[in-house]
Amino acid sequence: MEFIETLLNGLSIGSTYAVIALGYTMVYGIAKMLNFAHGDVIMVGGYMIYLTMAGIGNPILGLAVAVLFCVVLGISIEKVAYKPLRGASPLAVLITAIGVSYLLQSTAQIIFGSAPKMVIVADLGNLTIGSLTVPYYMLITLGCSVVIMLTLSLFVKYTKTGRAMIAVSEDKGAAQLMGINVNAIITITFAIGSGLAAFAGFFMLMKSPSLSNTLGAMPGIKAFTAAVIGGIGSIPGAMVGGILMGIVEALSLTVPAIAPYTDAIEFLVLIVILLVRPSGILGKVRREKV
Amino acid sequence: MADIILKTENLGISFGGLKAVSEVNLEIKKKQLYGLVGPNGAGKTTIFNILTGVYKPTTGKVFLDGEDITGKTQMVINHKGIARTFQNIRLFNNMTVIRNVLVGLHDQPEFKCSLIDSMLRLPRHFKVEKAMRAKAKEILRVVGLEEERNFLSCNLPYGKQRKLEIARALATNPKLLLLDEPAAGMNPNETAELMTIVRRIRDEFDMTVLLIEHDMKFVSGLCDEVTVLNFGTVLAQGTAEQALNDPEVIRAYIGG
Amino acid sequence: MKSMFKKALALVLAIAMLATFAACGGTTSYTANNTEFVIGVSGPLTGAAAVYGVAVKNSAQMAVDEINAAGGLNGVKFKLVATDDVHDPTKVAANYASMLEGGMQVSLGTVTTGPGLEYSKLSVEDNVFFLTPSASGDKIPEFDNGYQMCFADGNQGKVAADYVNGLGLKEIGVFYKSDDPYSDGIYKQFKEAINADIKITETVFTGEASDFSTQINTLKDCKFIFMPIYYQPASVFMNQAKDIIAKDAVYYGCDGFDGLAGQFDDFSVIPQEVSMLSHFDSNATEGAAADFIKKYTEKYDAETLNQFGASAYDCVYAIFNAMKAAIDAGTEIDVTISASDLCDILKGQFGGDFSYSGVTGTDIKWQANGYVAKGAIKYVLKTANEE
Amino acid sequence: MANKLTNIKWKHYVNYIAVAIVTVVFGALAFAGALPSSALYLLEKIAISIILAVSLSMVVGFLGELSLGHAGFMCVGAYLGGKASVILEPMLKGVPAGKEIALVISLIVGGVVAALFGIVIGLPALRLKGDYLAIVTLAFGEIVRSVFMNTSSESFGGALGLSTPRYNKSILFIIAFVLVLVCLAVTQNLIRSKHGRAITAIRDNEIAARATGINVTKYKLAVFTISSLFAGVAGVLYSYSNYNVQSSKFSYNYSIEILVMVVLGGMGSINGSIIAATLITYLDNTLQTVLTGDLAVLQDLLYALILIVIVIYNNAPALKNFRDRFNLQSVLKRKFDPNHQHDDEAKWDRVPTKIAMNEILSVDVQPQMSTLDPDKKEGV
Repeated sequence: MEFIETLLNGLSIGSTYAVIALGYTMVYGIAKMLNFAHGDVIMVGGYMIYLTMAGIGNPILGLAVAVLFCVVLGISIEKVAYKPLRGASPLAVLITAIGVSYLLQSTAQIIFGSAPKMVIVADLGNLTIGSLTVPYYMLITLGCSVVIMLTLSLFVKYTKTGRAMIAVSEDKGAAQLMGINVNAIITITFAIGSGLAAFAGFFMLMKSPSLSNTLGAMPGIKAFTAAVIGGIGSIPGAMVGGILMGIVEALSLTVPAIAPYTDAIEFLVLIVILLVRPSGILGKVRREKV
Repeated sequence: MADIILKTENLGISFGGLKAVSEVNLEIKKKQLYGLVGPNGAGKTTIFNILTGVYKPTTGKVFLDGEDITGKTQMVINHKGIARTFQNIRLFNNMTVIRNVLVGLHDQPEFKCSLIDSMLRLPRHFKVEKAMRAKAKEILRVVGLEEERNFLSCNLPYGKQRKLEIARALATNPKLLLLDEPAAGMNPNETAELMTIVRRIRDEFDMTVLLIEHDMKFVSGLCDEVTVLNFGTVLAQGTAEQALNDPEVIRAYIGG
Repeated sequence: MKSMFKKALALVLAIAMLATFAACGGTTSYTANNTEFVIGVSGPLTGAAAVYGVAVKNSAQMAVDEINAAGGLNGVKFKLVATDDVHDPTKVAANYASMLEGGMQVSLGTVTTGPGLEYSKLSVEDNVFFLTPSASGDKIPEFDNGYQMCFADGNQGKVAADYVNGLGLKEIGVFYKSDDPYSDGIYKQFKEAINADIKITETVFTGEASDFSTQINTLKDCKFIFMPIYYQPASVFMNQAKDIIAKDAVYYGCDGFDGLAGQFDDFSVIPQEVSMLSHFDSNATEGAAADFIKKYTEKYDAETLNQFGASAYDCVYAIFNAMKAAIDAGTEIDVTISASDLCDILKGQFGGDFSYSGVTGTDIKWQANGYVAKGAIKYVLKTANEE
Repeated sequence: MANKLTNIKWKHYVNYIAVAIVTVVFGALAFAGALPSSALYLLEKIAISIILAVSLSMVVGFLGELSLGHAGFMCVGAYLGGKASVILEPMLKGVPAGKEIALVISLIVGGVVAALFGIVIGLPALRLKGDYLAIVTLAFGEIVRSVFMNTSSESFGGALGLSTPRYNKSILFIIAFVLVLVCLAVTQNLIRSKHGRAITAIRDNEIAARATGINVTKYKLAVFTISSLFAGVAGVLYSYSNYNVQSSKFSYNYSIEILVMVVLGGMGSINGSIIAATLITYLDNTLQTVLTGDLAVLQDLLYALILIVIVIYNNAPALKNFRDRFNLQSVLKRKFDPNHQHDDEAKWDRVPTKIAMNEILSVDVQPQMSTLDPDKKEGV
């Protein structure tokens, strides 16, 4: 029973990672950049939930406000910080993203102070089946993540915008020639990624009510790791990678001898997987033409 | 038949079940100018990639000067004596012209100079560097790029970039030079000049040249022997005149 | 960067650097131009641990303001300089040097232990006195210029173990942060002093982790959980564990627990008993602690109220009282006194029979090794909910 | 003879001379007691940053591989070198120049062990590229940090960190700057040799480099090894400039800070790395010591804004004309011909091709077979 509980816990941690990783993967696939500020958008989403909860007290409304705000934020970051650098060296964009990450963190501290906030989103209790105890938030996280992933997959596969996204990610120039508004597609991608980050913030606060300006930093890196494990640029890959990371994390935390090394183990998994499959589990290998 | 420099036996490769090349047998003699022709998708560049070690063949063997070099790495094959140019030009764009050639000279035994020699700036470093530059200029002279030696290679016009690729390949002192569409994108004047250069290379360096080309005038005017490929298999082999006039070949090209 | 742009920048930089260096000549007295007594402190004002640094900065400032409003020390006012070390030991040397060169005469050391280890060794070179409010590492007062206002970790671990030994339990759970010197330090001593026949279920976390479901699952059958950690992760743990861990279990922590109640709108959502061994309770309703809490919350954000601040408030007053006591005893303390001279005076006081009563205890004295000697009280923050 | 003198390319030695002058001037000031401790600490930090930035620029700027784990190598050097000094100093007590011997041995130990780790992490570099390699190096750094964090207090100090002896602060920075010179000498001699050409050839076009017979494996490993050797040396210096080595310092954030120095300095420009490292370290230090108390929260904000503005100003394609107009170089050299380069002045800074992997967004669960039709669409 304990093992199943751990596994479920891993699944719910993992699906949160997966939702964050989706943001990384989509932005990576389309804008070809590592958006290091993605984790901090989660944090901003968290603060929006906190503000709404403090004002109105409705978590669902909080989530809606957070999603809206993050979408606007994501679009603005893209327009102000990344768009001027389109066509410049990818490293320059990477450094700007890091700058944006610092900027968001310090702005949050200036506005909300240094003390971590306690945001109890909802007190849901546990589901007990026999000797199995599962907190409801885990089930909600899992359920929502599955719905998000399915919607996103369907969206990318079957809508016009989604197909345009794939086209842009394949070849920006050719897509432009085919009449696709590349700038608009990139903006939409950032909007979707940032909206997902707000969802991730919601899941994280449901699980653990502590909110500070570094909320998104480590989960951001881990989700990026998950995206790479799954094969960056691949939507199912982000899900597989995220869930794998979550389960590894939950399992290693239950063994006292290796628990302090949990982060190290997760990163080790990454290295091993990349050595076996250099472009991740579901990543496409693109051979350079000779 | 004693002077066969390159021989392939039953060469074949398949990608995920798709046979890209199969049962290709080539025999290239020393100092020969050998042409490889065929329509798009016939597997010519794939054969180059196999010969230079980019791909490992699924079947068959490659012999260079009697030595089996099948499945060796690109570096080893280059050291054994095969150098190539690329269809889509691959120069070191951020380097000057002469540097591109100097990179080609890098592994020549007479320019041996260890990491330690260089890091400690031992006399050997300076000696080797001087000798390499002299040699590089010499090679650039052969292809006619001496004047442009201090230009950034990405700023050269297209035709000259192709010549620079040849110069860089020559610098590795190969026994066999593979040229992948050397005349592509050149005007008739340049093509004619290129033909002279290729001949000069053969004569001055005692070189064997295997080239892929679509320009039939170029092929028939230059090559001693030609192999025509279609769908990865050999369609015809022989002198340029024989092979190119083969009815099968004409059908493959015109699509009859 | 364009190379000329770079060269121009480099030139500007070189001039700026030379100007910086020239501005403060080498061996001259840094305190010669002081018009106030300068107290320095280095703490995490930004970053993940910022809440502790901010509490110290605010409270010390409050004490300084009060002292100044009351006329200072024989008319001489005090000034507080708080530098930010982001809980990173590497930043301490620069902070320390810049404060010293800015005229610092006495200091509160650092807020946290990691940077404090650096600080104590730097300050002994120049003989600068420090009384740290909250750097609780056992090695912080290693040299004779350093004193603590908080309990040393090892001490806390030992006292906690003694308490647990007296309870007659057979099995306890432990939840600690293995990469935190505070938590690690307390737990190591605790483990050494605990009766060998008590079975310990150990769980750990590291870094900025904020999800403890796995650890909670491991601990769910424990009736007594020792948590030598800070209140922030503790509150997360308790909130997550409230329905999983038995309702009659007891959470027992050290002074890091202080501030827990403030994390919850309603502390009674946690059904279990929560108690701590500490020198300050930020929910105190009477005595000096209550006065301090009132003053603090009037002036600053109540979210940053915790024992770090209370301790810092006491530190400033303790230093002030000690200086005053020295003057009363006939020692002359000029406003331009050098840090080293003042250190010798204060060492005489704190190493002697000087005692202080304040927010975090009464009749506080210091041992020769710099550790504080004051009463630790078991505060029951919250009793178990009635079923 | 006169001819020989004019043959020396003074340009190549400018940075040695600059660093040497800085060392001598500040060294003299320090001996005269005219430098306050804050300046000494800052100089130590600057020297360490320069070594880190120059060594990282070998990997990022010249080999063209993105590494986010440089702090990991530094961590190895700091712990191993620090431990060596902890063990050696008591042993060498009473021996003449015992402290100096301990320092030299620690430097060697820290550097060599870090170099060994460099080889280990260089191996995946043979297989992985671009961002994949970046995340592997990041992972490596985090693993190293986590391992040292959880050591026992007897071995490497665990959470409390390793107590190390601090070296005399008025001398340490001179040693550090001498090591900067060594690092510069090794790096530049390597880069300005045939081996450096081979390394930049790998960066510019790896496939062509292989086909030209360059031993890509050897050079990648060599660059990673030398780069991590110097990161290790910087780590040992770090341990000597602090009383405590704590692994929390060596997180990926620190690796990124070093990367920022390299990128701002201009890819493949060693002088740029030196200047950017100095500038950023100075800026960091100034923000930290000037913005005290309530203003401390502005540090990161200012740093972030400065970073974003500089990067956008330097790199935005839209600002190119503006930049060119205000580029002093082009004003001074009116006859400047971008086509014609002197042999050793190739523009390193419009570089790399390898940093981005061209991944596409995919929704298919089935991965594409890696070997499928590399040849199909090709014009043969």
